[in-house]
Amino acid sequence: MKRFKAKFGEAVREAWLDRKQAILVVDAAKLRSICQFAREQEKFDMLTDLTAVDWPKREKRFEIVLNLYSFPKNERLRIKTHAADGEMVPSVITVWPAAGWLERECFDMFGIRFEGHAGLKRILLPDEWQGHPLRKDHDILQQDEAWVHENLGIESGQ
Amino acid sequence: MDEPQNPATALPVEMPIPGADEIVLNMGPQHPSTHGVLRVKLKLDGERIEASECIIGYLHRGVEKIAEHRSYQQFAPYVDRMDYVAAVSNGLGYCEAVEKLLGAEAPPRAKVVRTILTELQRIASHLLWLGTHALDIGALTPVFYCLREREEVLKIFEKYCGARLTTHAFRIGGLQYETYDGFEHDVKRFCDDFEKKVEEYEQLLTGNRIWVGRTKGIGILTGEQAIALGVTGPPLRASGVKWDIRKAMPYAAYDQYQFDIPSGQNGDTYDRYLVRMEEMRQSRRICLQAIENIPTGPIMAKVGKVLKPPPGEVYHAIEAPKGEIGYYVVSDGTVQPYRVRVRPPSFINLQAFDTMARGHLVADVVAIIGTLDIVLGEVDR
Amino acid sequence: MTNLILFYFFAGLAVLGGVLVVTMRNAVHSAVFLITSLLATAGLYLTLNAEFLFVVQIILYVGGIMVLFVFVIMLVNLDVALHQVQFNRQTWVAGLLSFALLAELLAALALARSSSTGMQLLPAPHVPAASVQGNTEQIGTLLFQNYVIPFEIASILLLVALVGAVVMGKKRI
Amino acid sequence: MIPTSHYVVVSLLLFTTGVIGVLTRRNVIIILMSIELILNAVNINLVAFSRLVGSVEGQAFAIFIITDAAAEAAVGLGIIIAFFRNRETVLADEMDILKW
Amino acid sequence: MLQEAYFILSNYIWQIVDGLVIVAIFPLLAGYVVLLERKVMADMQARLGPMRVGPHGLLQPLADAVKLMIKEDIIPESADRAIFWLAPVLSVFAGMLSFAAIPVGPGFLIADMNIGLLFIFAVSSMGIFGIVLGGWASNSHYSLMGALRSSAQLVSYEVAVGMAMVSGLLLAGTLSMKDIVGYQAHSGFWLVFVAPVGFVIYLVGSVAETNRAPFDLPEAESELVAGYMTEYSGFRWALYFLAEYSNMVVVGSVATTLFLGGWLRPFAGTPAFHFLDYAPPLVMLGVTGYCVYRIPKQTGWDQKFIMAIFTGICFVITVPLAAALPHPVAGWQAGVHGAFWFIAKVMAYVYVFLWARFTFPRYRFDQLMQLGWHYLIPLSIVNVMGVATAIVLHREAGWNPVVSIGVTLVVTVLAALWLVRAGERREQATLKSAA
Repeated sequence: MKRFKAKFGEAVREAWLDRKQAILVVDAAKLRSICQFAREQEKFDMLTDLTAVDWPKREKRFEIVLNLYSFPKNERLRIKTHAADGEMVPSVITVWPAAGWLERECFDMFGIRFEGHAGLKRILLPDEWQGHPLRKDHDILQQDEAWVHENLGIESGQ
Repeated sequence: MDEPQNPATALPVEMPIPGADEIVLNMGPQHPSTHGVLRVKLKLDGERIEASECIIGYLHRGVEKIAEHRSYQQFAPYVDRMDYVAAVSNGLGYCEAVEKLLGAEAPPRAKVVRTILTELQRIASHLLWLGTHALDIGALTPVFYCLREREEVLKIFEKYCGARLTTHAFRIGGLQYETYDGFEHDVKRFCDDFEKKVEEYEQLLTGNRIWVGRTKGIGILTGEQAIALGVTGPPLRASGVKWDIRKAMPYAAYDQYQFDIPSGQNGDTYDRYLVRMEEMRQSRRICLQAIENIPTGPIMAKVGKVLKPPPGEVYHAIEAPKGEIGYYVVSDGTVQPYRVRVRPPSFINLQAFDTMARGHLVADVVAIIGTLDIVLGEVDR
Repeated sequence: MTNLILFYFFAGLAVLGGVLVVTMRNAVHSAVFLITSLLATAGLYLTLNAEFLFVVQIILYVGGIMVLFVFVIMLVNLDVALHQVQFNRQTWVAGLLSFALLAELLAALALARSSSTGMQLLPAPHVPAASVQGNTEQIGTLLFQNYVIPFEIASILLLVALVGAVVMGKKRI
Repeated sequence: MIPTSHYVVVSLLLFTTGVIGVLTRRNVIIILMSIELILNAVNINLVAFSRLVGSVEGQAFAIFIITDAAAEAAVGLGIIIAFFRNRETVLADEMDILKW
Repeated sequence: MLQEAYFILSNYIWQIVDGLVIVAIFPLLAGYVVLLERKVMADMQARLGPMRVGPHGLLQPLADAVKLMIKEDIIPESADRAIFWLAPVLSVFAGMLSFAAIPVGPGFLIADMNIGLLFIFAVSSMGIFGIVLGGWASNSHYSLMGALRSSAQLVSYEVAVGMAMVSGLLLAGTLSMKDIVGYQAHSGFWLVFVAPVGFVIYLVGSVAETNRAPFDLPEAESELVAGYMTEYSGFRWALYFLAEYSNMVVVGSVATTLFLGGWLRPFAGTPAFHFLDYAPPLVMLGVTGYCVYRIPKQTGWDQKFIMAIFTGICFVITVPLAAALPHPVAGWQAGVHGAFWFIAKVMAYVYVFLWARFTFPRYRFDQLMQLGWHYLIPLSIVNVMGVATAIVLHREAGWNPVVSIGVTLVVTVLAALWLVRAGERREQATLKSAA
């Protein structure tokens, strides 16, 4: 972790341990080069998970969370970055191909756009669906009633 | 580690307009061998696959959104509905993640019982996989044998907690139910019988020329590709990466038991089959060891009736039958989780489908889907 | 009597099938009627006591060649093809010429029947049917003794055709 | 016993039909099928006359003709497939690849 | 006119009666093969199979037939209606027409053609059109692919099957089904002992020809849903099914006639085994006895009644078998006994089909083609040459038949082993190049 700090200086904003888990918060702009470093120098060769958390009250509401795992070290590392609504986040698909579907899911659920992802389209929801359901301002009962009516021919039950 | 040869394999395929010899075949979502509502679009040259695209989401229920509106305990039954053929494993992962968030730990007796049930669940899940996989490849009989043994496991679950499929067997902090009378006896009898049954399946399939011909060299995934694509579980081990969370980062009571991690060399469908067969044997071995000596004592840690974990976040992963199932839970100090993210093994393993299927024939698609052992409830959540 | 009924049935079917082959828009329908016509021809062979040829006709023509035809039609069948004009512009000329040919040949036949030399050519066969039974053994002996060289040439022709078809059909050799 | 002339007439009709097909159709596959009709008409004649003469040589020749038809169909259809792959048509009057 | 009709009737009355009996029995037999299949499958898979309709599901075929007949008949909108209608009929037609030349017993056949074997071969090759046209007419990808696969498969395996038949009829020296059995009766050997390789090739090839597992690629449910039958439903679907099972019975009958001695009893010429003549009535009597024993165990009077009817049927079959006992070699007695042995052999052959289906996984299409072209066809050619050599050695060079056959058999088997070795090496090479 210190090595990350040393290498990227200011771009690594915070680093701490929470319940024995290493967490790094980094600048979105430098995300890709940090990931490259993590994979090549620090041997975090597997991207286990990529997801996001929505904090609507913060200035940059989305927190993108990458969970990494290193086979040689048997260690996990979490890299976080922040993005405002509509802001582009660099895609890590060139670093770990596994990010392909995970970033699509993030886009689907939160509306976060990833720069450099060629096929960024909805994955779990239908292509024409309106809204991003995992945002906090999206109510649990809310759904795209127009879509349901049009494509399924039924009135939405909600 | 090398740069994976073709990073674009993970990208969705753009389907060009087919030429004279190319047709686009749509498989599913209503197809006998897509294991649910998976839809695969195949671009074919004759019967050879040039590109493929999985279209998923037909079973999306918004589990992660539901989690934000339930209390920690209320959400526990929902995780059973994701991978509905391995509900116990899902439950274990979630309970341990929340326990980690609370800073609590289940008592030893609970841990051992959890281990036994999870391993039984692994056997049941692999049995279902074996049966359906064999059925996909055209062997009609193994599925009935497999379901016969799976029934025994489900009976144990039923006796333990009253449910067979979506069990909700564990609670955050330990167990709700004490084991029933004769639990050890049932598990022991099952394990004793099971040895011979695995032999029986192997006799039907392992040496069978047609089976070998259909599975060897099909859907090859090298170790590098598997790691780059985030593939976990038996497919990763069959690619030669000897890695299992039960050994790498032990949870529950796994550090107390002896077992081996099977692994393959070629990373083809046949190796994945062998790895899963061996895993069933190892699970049986763990069960036998655990049943010998279940510690006595309480089954529930003191976690209180209302769970209010301190703010923070935790990622906890366990080795589910399909691969690494991880829970990323964020707490804001209230009774409801702020965010629950599930890392579904089937979803990420399915991403490797395109890499595995290219250049094979249509008939191999079903073998590859089968060997990935996906459950659509988990892919779509 | 029975023979005559059978003959008219098969002959009518063969000709009707032939006409429909030529007139159908859809190539698959054409193929189905060609099969009908070929089967009817096989029936005609039966009335001629050529049993072996009857079987050969069905196995080779119907079971072999026509399967090939249907196979290819399915491979190249485009929906577009159905909406295209199926007949070229020389229909009338072709029809006229063909009917002229038909009339000519029929006239020749009629002449042959009426003329004295023709009577020897085309009477009802005087040889009793039983002795000319289209016997498998007879044909076999003939093919493998008198006609063994043509037979071998035919097999080489088939081999050449096989290789040629493979070369034509294969995308990359 | 059916007179040989009956068979000759049937054969004539089939032959003419086949000729009309060859001359008027645009689809090469149907042209090939019409050729099969013509060959068939010839076969009927051969077999009928073989009965008339009282030997099976005509039948032997009919077998040769069927063999020939098989060879012709195989090569012809092979050409059609190859052509279809390049030009996506099976129409005879569009097969003008020589003047291309 | 009337006279002629009378002449036909008086001359062909027995053929007509035989024909009616055979045409009535074989579809029923096909229906009961379905029941047999389900029962055998259930037995192999540790379950019971149909048990509800009639005692032990004995009326299941009838119930299925009724159900399929009154089901809604769906024709897809974009299908070619005429051909969609024609295709299954063609299939059944081809299957049924083959029965015309099958000798169930001495004198118990519809037509004794001197080209009987070729006739069956020709007619069953017409069955392809039912499948191909049906697949095309459905206008669906799965159906078309099933149809194309099926035609390619049938054409490929027809060569091997034809060659296997040739090895049999070279020995018998005739194409007439009746005379083939006659030859086996005369020589005292079933042809399976003389040309075992031919029989094995025929067995494998006939499984492929009837589209049965492990060669059921055209209707592989895990890949092509149901292949050419995907869009069919109700009665048309039933026709396809009937055609498939009739074809099984037909290939079973051909194999029985050609290789397994047709209607002949095992050891037909050996006096020491004449006690086997008592087997048919005793077996049927045993079945009857078992049925009687089961009657009281049925639940409900209706089930008991049906069981009693079946007991009666078994007994009615037993009576002529027993009545034929004193002289079971000629006349109607031989016909009845011959029919028993014939059907028993056909059923044994069909059982092998079922056995294979529930044991083996399915081949992939390229593997299937490889098996046909790389193994079966070369082997069948070697086999034909071997049998021909044996005949020449015996008839021209005057060798002992056992020696000549033994020598050529060894050569053929060696060729087979060499083929398998070469194939394995080729597979290894492709595996290596793939990896």
